[in-house]
Amino acid sequence: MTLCPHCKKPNRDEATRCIWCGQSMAATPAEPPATPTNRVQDAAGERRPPPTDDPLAGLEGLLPAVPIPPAPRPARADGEPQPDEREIRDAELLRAIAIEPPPLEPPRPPRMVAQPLPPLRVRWMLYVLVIAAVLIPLISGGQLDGLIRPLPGQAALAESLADLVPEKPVLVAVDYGPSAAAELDAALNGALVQLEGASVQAVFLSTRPEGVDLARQALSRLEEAGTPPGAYCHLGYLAGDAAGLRLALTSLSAALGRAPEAGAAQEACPALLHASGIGEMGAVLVITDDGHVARRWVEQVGARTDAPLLIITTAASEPLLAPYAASGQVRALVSGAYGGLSAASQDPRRTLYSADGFVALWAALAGGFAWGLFGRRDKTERLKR
Amino acid sequence: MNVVLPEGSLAQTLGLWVAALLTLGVLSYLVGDNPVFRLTQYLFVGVSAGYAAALAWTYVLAPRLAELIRDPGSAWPQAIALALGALMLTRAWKPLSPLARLPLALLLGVGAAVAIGGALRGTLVPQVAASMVSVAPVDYGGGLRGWAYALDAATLLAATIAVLAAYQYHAADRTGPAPLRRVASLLGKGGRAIITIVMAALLAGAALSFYSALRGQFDFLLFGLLGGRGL
Amino acid sequence: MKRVLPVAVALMTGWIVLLDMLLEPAWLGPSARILLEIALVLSACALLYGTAHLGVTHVSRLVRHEPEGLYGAVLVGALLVTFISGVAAPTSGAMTWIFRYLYSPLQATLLGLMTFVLICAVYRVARLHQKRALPVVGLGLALLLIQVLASDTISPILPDLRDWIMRVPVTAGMRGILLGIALGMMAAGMRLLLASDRPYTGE
Amino acid sequence: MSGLGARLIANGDAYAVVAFCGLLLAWACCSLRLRSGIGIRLRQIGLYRRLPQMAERATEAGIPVALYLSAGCQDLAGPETVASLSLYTYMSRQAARSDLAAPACLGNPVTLLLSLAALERSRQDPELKHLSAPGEILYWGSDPLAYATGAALAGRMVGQQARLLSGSGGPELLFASHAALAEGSTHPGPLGNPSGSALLSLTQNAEPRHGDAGITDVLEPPVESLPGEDLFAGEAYLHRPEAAASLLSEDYARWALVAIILIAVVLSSLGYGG
Repeated sequence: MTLCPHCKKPNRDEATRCIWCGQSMAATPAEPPATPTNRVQDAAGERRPPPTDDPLAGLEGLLPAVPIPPAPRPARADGEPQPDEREIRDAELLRAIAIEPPPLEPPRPPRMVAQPLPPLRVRWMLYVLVIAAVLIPLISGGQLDGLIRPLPGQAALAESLADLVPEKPVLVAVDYGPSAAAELDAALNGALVQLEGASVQAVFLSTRPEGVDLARQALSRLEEAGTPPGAYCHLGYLAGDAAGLRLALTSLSAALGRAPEAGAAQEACPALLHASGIGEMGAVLVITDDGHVARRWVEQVGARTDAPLLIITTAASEPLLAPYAASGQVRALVSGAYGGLSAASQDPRRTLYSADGFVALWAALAGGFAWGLFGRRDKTERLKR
Repeated sequence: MNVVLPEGSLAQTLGLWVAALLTLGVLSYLVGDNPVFRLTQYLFVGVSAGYAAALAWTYVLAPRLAELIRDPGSAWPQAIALALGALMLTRAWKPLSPLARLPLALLLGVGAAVAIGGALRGTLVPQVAASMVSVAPVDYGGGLRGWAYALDAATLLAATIAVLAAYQYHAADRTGPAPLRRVASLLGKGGRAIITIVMAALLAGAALSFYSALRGQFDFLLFGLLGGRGL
Repeated sequence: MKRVLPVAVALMTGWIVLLDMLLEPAWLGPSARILLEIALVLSACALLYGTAHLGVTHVSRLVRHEPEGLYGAVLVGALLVTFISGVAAPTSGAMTWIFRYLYSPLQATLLGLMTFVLICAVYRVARLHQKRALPVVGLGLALLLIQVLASDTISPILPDLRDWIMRVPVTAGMRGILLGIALGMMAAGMRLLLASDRPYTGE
Repeated sequence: MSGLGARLIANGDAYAVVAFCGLLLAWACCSLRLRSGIGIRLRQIGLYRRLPQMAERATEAGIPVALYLSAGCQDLAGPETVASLSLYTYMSRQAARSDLAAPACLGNPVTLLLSLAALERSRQDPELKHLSAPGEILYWGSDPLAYATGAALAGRMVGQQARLLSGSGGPELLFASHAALAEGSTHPGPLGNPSGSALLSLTQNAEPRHGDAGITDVLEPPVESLPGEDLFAGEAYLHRPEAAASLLSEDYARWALVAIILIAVVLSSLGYGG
């Protein structure tokens, strides 16, 4: 194993040129940069004008400004590899189904990548805008919080939770990572408070590894709030993605095996003994920051059970799930950013979570946009344009 | 970040300060790429991979292994599963690597089946059913309100079909009679415009989510740490 | 045999599970459940394999004195410590500590960082007049404005508009995309279940 | 939802079976049609048109193409995983033909196992054994943000000029991963979209400085992006044209769905079906 003198990547000892950067493995001082066409000429061995319909035509200039020596191929006993029968057949078929190229859009204009990033001065101004947007609630004190109209999903969520019967436990799927905790914790807490009001047992489960500890944190918050231990239990981590969900739908015990928390859960939640699978839960409440995970719950669980499927997700994933909410497959869809406001306002801990901050965020983004659009351009920029 | 370890314990205090330093380490990216930021990147990848692997072992493999040892007779499915899992690991050793094809084949076979079943029963049928709306104002109570709802329904329908049309694989300029081709390409254009609206909505949502994550870390620095909980 | 057996396994398992999902015959249920459990275990094994691969890659980088090899040592160290403490004492304080004070702040701040990245990007899009991006950003900002001002005290139209946008254009667009994805998934899945596609053999 | 829609839902299982059989039938017909050589032409998809050209350029310059595949972070063994793998299978074969490495950066362990197999197969020729180098395929963990971070680091570690990014997941994943990539790579970033997307680019090796280049491209909807179902079409367009039969059958299914919806809408608007 030898390292390429140019890119420091590993190559086999017998390699004559680096398979990573294409340069010779012999440590030679870098030659002066060749012009793109020369480079293409060198590499290809002959000068070939780029075909006119080639969308990458004219992009040679964007190829690395390093000299690429003629690529010496390792000598093959049988010369160049001959295409086998199947390859030939495939090639013919490919030709047959490919239509003549329509006039393609011009290649990505070089200026897009050649354009320098915003100067440091500008970047820092933009950063200050963002930081100001985060800190603004310290001053404004959440003026807007009470004024924003709740999302339609919030009422639906409250109704669904109110309709629950104490006999059947509710499955709470904590499927988000710490990166979404700031957005989703408040909404989850709000839902848990409503669950407690309905005196329904909550069974926690995570199909994402990060969710397990977040579920534990939610449980400890319940403990702090004085919820009796019998009111909730934790099943731990359910692996297998869609297959795991499909299995857990009919048999939780098969899906979870004898996971550390599953045994204890059986004792903590007598109701679990009646529910052999997720399908027999009173309702399924999924809290996730990932539209795909939510879609998996809808497709694998929601479609197979009469239990209402309630989803709390991030603002970023909400649009992905809108059709499922519209079709009624998801009884209630709440996005965390605004959905958690009311719950957060009841949390005694101080926080910057406020609708004011969202307005400030918009102002910051709009400011950046307007500045970019109308800001004075220096001479070099004007020349580029 | 929610902190609920024993209040005031040394572990918690230490942890809070480590967390704060890591937070600042990642934010140091704002002054440009630097070794501290790079360190946090590698640390994060290592911790997250280790965490997921540990959970996979603790919650999936260890319990089944224990079950197998406890009662080999009745735990034969677990035995097969673990044996196949072992075969999967042979991928690492070239001479045996073909053996890894068996578990992969099973995994992909089951994965495909579950995906097809889910897509059919969970998306295709319900979403098609949801698109079967009436566009008659009278069905929405008539009057201006009825007309408004009917218009909504019609818009929803047209937009859905337009987006569907945008994905046609038959080359629109080759197949079918001319008027049909024109309709198809027109629908396709409309569909792409609507996809732009969806992207814009996703962008707005993403902005809120990014902001919330940042706000959470500032909460932690301002109130979780300096608020006295860590001191 | 090297080819035939995997193909046979993929077909058999796939069709058993699919038939169980679509027709749900009682006699097929148990075998389908067993296959699902095996798949579940296998996905966990794959995760372990991947983690081992990650570790080995970075150890070899360290051994070869590649640039940034030392950072790789940090990665491997963190990986080992987390994995061992997780395996030795899954519900212990150590694992909780690692998750809450290492994993959480890192993941959350990395995503939070995107806010800064996003505003710079918005600036650049406007600055460079990127034709295809301007409508997306402009529209995105407009939608965001409607969301942040959706208050009846300002104007009852704004909240209604916010809900309408989510209920009609976004739902319609997303529904079209989802239907397409469902079709695509079925086609791709069927290629596997008809063995026209055999990625497990490397083809 | 109209009465007809409600009925459809009520007998969902039956209709699902019908739909599945219909698609199978359509596929059978399309395969026959494809074999019989009746002229079928496919819509151009920018990415799948440029990928071969990019492979050719990479060969000319002697610089490999690095793939970043985040597809399947959410679902280890779904069709999406296989779909994104087909891109790697194609590129690894092209790389093997021109004696180049086929580096990839993955966020899904199953893709890792499959791509190792694909790489091995594409280099069956003993002459190519010398290509296999450790660290060619990098797996960064299935946590989307870990993949994103790893991709950024890989961008720094591996100095290719040509890159193909294929992402799949929520917008955070795409925005985050490709913004992070920007910082390590020369020209990252596909259009963030919920179902899978890819950007093909061949760019100069600008000094990587900052993340915003990534988002800029994320916001710039590239011609080559693969929103929605196009992600599943790679095989047919790149190296297994017989798979085109399944795409054509998708089209028939698509128009059948549209027809059914329209008929149902007309009927329910006229008051039929309750």
